[in-house]
Amino acid sequence: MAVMTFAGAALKNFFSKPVTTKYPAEPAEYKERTRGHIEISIDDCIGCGMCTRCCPCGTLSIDKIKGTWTINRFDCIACGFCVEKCPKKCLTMVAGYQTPDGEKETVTYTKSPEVLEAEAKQREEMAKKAAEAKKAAEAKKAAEAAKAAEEKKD
Amino acid sequence: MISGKLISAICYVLFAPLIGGLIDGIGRKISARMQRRVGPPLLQPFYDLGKLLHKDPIHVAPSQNFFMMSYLFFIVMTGGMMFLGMDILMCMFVLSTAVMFLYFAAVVTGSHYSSIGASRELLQMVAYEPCVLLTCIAFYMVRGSFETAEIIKGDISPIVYLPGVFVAFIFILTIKMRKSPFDISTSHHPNQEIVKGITSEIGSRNFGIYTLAEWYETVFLLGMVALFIINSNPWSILAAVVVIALVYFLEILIDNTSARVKSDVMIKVSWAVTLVAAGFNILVLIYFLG
Amino acid sequence: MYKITRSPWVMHYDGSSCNGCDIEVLACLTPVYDAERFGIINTGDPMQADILLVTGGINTQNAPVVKQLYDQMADPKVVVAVGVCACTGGVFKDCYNILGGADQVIPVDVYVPGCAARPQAIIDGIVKGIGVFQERLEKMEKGESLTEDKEKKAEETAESEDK
Amino acid sequence: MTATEGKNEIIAIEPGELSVKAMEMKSKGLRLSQACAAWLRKDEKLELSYSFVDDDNYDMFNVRISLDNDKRDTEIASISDIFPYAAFYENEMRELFGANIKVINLDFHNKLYRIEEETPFVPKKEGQN
Amino acid sequence: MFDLIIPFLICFPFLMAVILLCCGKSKFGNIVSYFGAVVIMIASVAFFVYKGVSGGFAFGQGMYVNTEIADYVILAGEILIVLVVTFLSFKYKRAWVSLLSILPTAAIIFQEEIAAPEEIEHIYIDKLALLMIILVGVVGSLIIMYAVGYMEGYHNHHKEVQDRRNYFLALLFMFMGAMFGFVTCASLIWLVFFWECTSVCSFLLIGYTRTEEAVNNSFRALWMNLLGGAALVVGIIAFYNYVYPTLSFRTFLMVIPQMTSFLGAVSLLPVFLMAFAALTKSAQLPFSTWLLGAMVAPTPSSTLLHSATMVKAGIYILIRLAPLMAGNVVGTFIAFIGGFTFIAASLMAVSQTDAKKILAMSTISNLGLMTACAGVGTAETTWACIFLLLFHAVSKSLLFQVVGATENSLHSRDVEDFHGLLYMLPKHAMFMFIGITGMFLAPFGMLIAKWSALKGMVDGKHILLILFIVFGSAITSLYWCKWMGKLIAHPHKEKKVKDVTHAGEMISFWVHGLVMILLCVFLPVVSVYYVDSIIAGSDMFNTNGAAIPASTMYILITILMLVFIVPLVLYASGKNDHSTEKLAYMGGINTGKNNGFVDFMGEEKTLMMSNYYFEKMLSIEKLMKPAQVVALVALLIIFSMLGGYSIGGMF
Amino acid sequence: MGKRSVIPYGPQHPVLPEPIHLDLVLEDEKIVDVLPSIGFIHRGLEKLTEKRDFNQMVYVTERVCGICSFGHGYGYCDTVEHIMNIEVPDRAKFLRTIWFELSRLHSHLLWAGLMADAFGFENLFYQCWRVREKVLDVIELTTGGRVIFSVNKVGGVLKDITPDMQKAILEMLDYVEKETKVLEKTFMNDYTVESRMKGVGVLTKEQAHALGCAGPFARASGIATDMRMRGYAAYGELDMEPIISNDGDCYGRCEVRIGEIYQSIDLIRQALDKLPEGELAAVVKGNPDGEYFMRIEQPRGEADYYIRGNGTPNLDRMRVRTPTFANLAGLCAVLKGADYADVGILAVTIDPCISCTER
Ligand code: NFV
Ligand code: SF4
Ligand code: SF4
Ligand code: SF4
Repeated sequence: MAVMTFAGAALKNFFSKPVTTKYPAEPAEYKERTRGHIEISIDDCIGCGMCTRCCPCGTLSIDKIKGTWTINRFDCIACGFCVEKCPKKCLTMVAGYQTPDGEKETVTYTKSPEVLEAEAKQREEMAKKAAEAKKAAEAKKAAEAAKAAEEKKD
Repeated sequence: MISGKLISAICYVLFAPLIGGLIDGIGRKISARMQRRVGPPLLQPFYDLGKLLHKDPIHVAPSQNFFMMSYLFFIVMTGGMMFLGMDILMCMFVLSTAVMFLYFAAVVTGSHYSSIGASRELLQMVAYEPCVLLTCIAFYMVRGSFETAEIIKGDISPIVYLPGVFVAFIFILTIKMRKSPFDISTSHHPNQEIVKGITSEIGSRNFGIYTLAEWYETVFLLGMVALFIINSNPWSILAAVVVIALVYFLEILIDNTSARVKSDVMIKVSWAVTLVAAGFNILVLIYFLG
Repeated sequence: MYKITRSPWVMHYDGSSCNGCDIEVLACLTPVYDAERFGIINTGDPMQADILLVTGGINTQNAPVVKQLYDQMADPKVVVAVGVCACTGGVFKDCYNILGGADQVIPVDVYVPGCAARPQAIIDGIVKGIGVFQERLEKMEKGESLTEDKEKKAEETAESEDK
Repeated sequence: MTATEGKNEIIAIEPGELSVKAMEMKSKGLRLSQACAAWLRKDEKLELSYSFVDDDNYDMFNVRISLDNDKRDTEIASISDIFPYAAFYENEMRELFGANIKVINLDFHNKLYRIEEETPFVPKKEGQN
Repeated sequence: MFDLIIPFLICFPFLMAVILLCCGKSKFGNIVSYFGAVVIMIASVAFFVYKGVSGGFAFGQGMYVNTEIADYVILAGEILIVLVVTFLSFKYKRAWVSLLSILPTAAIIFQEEIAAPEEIEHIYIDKLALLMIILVGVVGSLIIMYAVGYMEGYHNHHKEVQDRRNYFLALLFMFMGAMFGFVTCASLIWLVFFWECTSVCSFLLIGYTRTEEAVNNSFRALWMNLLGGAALVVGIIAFYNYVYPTLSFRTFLMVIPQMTSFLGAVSLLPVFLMAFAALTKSAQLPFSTWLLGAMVAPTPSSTLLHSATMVKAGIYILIRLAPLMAGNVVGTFIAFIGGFTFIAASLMAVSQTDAKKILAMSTISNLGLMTACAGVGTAETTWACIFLLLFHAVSKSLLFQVVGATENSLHSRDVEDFHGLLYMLPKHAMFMFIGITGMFLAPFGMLIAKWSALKGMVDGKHILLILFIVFGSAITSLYWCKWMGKLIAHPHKEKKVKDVTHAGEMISFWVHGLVMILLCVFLPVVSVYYVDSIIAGSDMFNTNGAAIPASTMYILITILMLVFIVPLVLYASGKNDHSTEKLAYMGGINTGKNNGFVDFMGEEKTLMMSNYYFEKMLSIEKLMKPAQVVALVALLIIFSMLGGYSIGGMF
Repeated sequence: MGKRSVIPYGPQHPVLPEPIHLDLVLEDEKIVDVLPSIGFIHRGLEKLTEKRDFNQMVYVTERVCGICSFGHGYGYCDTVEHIMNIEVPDRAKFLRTIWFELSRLHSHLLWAGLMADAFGFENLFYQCWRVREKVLDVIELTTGGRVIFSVNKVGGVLKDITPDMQKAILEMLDYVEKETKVLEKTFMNDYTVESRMKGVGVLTKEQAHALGCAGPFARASGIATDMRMRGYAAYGELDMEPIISNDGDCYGRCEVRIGEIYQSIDLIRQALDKLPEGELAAVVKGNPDGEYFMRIEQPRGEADYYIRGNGTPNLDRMRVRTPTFANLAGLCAVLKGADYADVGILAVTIDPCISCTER
């Protein structure tokens, strides 16, 4: 029957330095891999929507036209799946957590105007091309239909 | 003489909370360091008390407020009587009356954690009461009086005659100060199987009152420890302070190195210690010192 | 005016959290983070608590529990939602038994994001909560009612939920 | 000690055979490691699986009852009298999948989880709302 | 004229009893009883006051030296008792019990006949007797008043019991008569008669319901008490034949200390036998079981047995004997048995839920304390003993009555059912509260008396007794506290209870409560002016008794009064204090009130809180036997010691 | 009958931070009847398979529980891998094993702390958690998360353990081993601790079998079952024996868990020793179609996974049977006849994880 078996350890603790961190007097230290929050280099984003689709929480939303990428940081579980999936690797997981707040606000990143412009231009072109392609396809279809009709007649 | 007593009693009423709070703060700091952490600031107990008294007062049953006030009053009275140099056995009886009020404040709510805590408080009382009474009796045997004013007047410190009783009293002190391993009716640490036990339903202002009462009680109990040391030599007061400091440190060490035992073990062990240490001491006193 | 910033006693309730945030709340109290430095005590008892830490989302069964614990706390009181589950329901918000974050049943004052919320974040959250607490106290001492304030907040959150 | 993967078999049975099978497993000294239901969305089938395991060689036998959609509330006798702790699994299956398990020794009456939705895992039958 | 009050006090109750017996079943009995009770009360108070005024309580007074007619009446009474006992014991097939009555009676009659004629006083009034008179007179008549109302309720809800309430009341009166006789008589012969009288009365009272249990228990009470009576008789005969040929009680008390020096242990034998008799009457271990069994009777009888009469008769004798026991082997053993009973009975009380059983165990344990005090036999402890007796009588009587009344309204006397009594029967709860505080809390006299006892024992260096007391009183507080807690707890269910308490009962409560408080306020006065001089009486210690100087006592009482006043003041001042009401904490699942929670199925369940009883460890069944064995062994040891000495001394 | 108390325990209760509710019937402080109630934490995440594809589900399963998070992620992935017949690279297997054991290490230290807390030994609780922080540091270093690792994916692992990290792990192991020795002394020898654990909540081997208990709870009653012996992940290549105790009481359970702390330390060392080079993950093509029952050893015991794929990304059924669920019956059994003061201890002694149980 031993009593106070912990006395040695307790006394040793008493005379040694506490292990307590200095936070918040000193900033927190993070490990390199720490999954803190998601950063985006928005201009690289191609708005493919891969991240929004793969996010298990549905935290992300994008607006391709406006060139925005929106995240609700109070909803992100920092799983890093979006980072893994992003084809352009424009998402990164960085250390440091989102500070607590009284409101759950979403953050929206908007592409810089130049990029937006370029994109809009590109889109226009694309649209044009698409329209052309569509026209062509339609014409083709119509032709085919006509052909078919003809064949039927036969 | 009377006025001296009066002054000490008034000092007790006025300063015991300060000393008690400070002691509490020191205790928490020491505890923290034993746990290898920084711990709260020294004045934390006062911050806590201030906050408690500033919150919106709450109760579960209206009579709680009055029971808690009575509890505080009788605790203060206990110490006051002791510092007035009055009968120490009576002090103890008043102390039990005070505990009774705390008990009532807990059971009046009918809620389970506080009721269980209250029942356990009674068991604690069963555990420590014999030793407390024996301590008083031992003082009486040594000094021929129950009055604290007389007890402090001898030439030799009572502890010389009463080492066994002293040990038993220190043991019992663990129960009274609600330290592990005997913090079974309520505990300073939050994680009790009965939550906050007897104080479960006591919040905001009432809890402030409770805290205050505890400080008074601490000072009173440490005063009891001092009684073992103090004799007619003024230097003995210094010795008493040192002993109190040691005892308090020991209590904290015990608190930090033991698990909370169950009530049956508590009663068994404390009665055994009472019987063996205090009982034997008194026996020796009776039959060998006449 | 009394400065209360030094003695926030917290009570932790585990809504339907995955334990991740719970153990981080507990970790705050342990030697490495030692929340007691700021006077933070973890009490299990709503009667004595100033700050309610809710982890995890709200489901049908625990909604009344959270509400009741909140009601049992003495004014002024503050609610801190810890972890994205408690903020929005997090990864579980599409589950059939999750109603959403803690703000579904009680007004939340501070949201601490993270999955799991880091101890530092939790400490920050509590410290932020203390600020709210102080405001409320001052209000209370002036005799203004706190309930309005809370109701407004609850409405607001409800609205934002609707959106 | 070398690692043994253990057998992992699925044994299909009729609903009525369950108790007999459970008795057999029990007499072999196996324990029930789990019981669960599954709703196959494509085939519209409710499957109940009771897994019995052997603690010595890590064998696992999964006893399977398949119920077509129209038969999904076939009465199934509880095995909680054979394996008392099966009660929890059976309550769960009943509450979440609507499996019609009868005479469970510790019956929670569909209140194990106390959820609002009835049998969330299976689509509502026609005629129900 | 006032001297006639003594025979009046003795005879009048018997007269009332006869009248009541004649009343049959008529309601007339109620009026008779009220009348009788009031008369007795007035008479005893008047006598007390008169004695106080006329003599300043200063003297003892012997009376009735020549009592030939009375002697014949007594003789007839003795024979009547034997006949009753014999008849009943044959009827209930316990013939052997009759022997315990026949033999001693025969012996004492024989002794009386062969005794040399001597001039002795038959009645002697001193302060102790006076105290007992007023106690019996006031408490006893209050009990009768209470009984009238109580029996009404009792028979309304115990239809199975034959309604013989006038017979019951008659017995109560008889009992009082016997008690008056017992405390005032100074002749050992008379003493035996009144002794047997109380034994038989209690026997009849216990058997009132005539159920099998009642019969069994009544016979247990009977044989134990008769055994005590037998010991008394043997003691008297031994005293007369071997120590000093007199039948005067007073001489007995005075002569023994002187004889001890040259007769040795022989002279202690009668003392021991008398004390032994007192042990049986005071239900000390190993004879405690009869008092427990007495519970089967309607409450007023228990009240009477427990508070002012019967068991106190034993204590009364012990107080008388106290100076003879100081410091000798008899005293030591009696004190041991008392102390042991104190702690053992308190332990057993912890395990009880039945309120009356708790009261019974606490009676036994308190009697143990008194026995111990008397056994130690110093002035201080005797002082304590008298105070204990006084306070115990009043608070116990109150408690028993309240419990009985509560039972009539609540149909249960289980302490667990008293949960939240304050909300159901507030008055009852309040009186129970007063009664219980009286039993153990400051500032009431019990506590101060206990303190004084402790001090006396420390001075006497009775380490074992000290241990008994310090441990015992811790346990005592346990069972009282948990009872008090029950009363004020938040009720389990909102339950409406119809209060069927009679006005008579209520009056009795009020008077008791008042008396208690007055006694406690005027404790120093009572001590200084009254009890001290009992102790200082010529046949007692000739010293001042109080262990505490009166001045200290005044301070104490003043301070302790705060225990009363402060809560009241706080209560009043806290009334309109602002404070918000919250639900009790139940892990967050109360159902909107403080006594219901959501159970595992989501439905409401009532929260039940019960006290701790440690049934497995501390039940009466478990502890009684071993405790009895210990006490019995102690008795056997002392008996063989004294017997050995005496026999040795004789040759 | 008047002497019984009927009281609730939980759901909010500081000893066990998780919400479990018990209806208790007490006599004095002895428990004569107990009825468990769960559901305060039920989320219904198994049904998320209908809304999330099988890759996203990894992250959901990881959040079944924040303590045994890694195991859930692993169990899920392994089961899916079985269904899809994916051969996981050896290095991934070893890495998974290391992380698994790290998670066991932190879980057991956490348990030890909670246990100390439950019997009111504050300091011991703090020290256990202080040691545990070191483990968490390493976990954060290697995975980036303190409690949720998020390193599993179907087909393998996402992150590697670099040589630097390996060194950090080894250092940490030495430290933990040293500190655990100190803690062990108190857990196993201290009088007050023993008085709370010895003979409390005894479950015999027969009872444990009959109640279907799992994990350390069962092993403490002498049932030598440990799913790691099945040799999944890299366990087949490591040396180990199940740790058992025959006491069947809280003390025995404590003994087993402390033994497992050392065992985990040993296993991590072995695994680091044998760590092969190679790929981190295999390529995953297609969707799972089929079913599989998987059994792994979580810190709290055997966890069963059952997955049913139907050829679409959304699984038909994902089912986790957690050890605590299996131990509930055992918990009720040990509670009956125990003291109220032991409720916390007994609740903690099975190392309950309610969020696992209710999912
Ligand atoms: N699977 C799983 Fe568990 C459980 N129960 C495991 O160790 O903790 Ni949250
Ligand atoms: S980290 Fe995870 S939760 Fe956060 S945005 Fe990316 S995928 Fe969504
Ligand atoms: S996946 Fe990457 S590129 Fe695609 S929308 Fe998201 S951030 Fe932009
Ligand atoms: S936020 Fe994440 S870690 Fe916290 S409870 Fe929710 S899922 Fe668990």
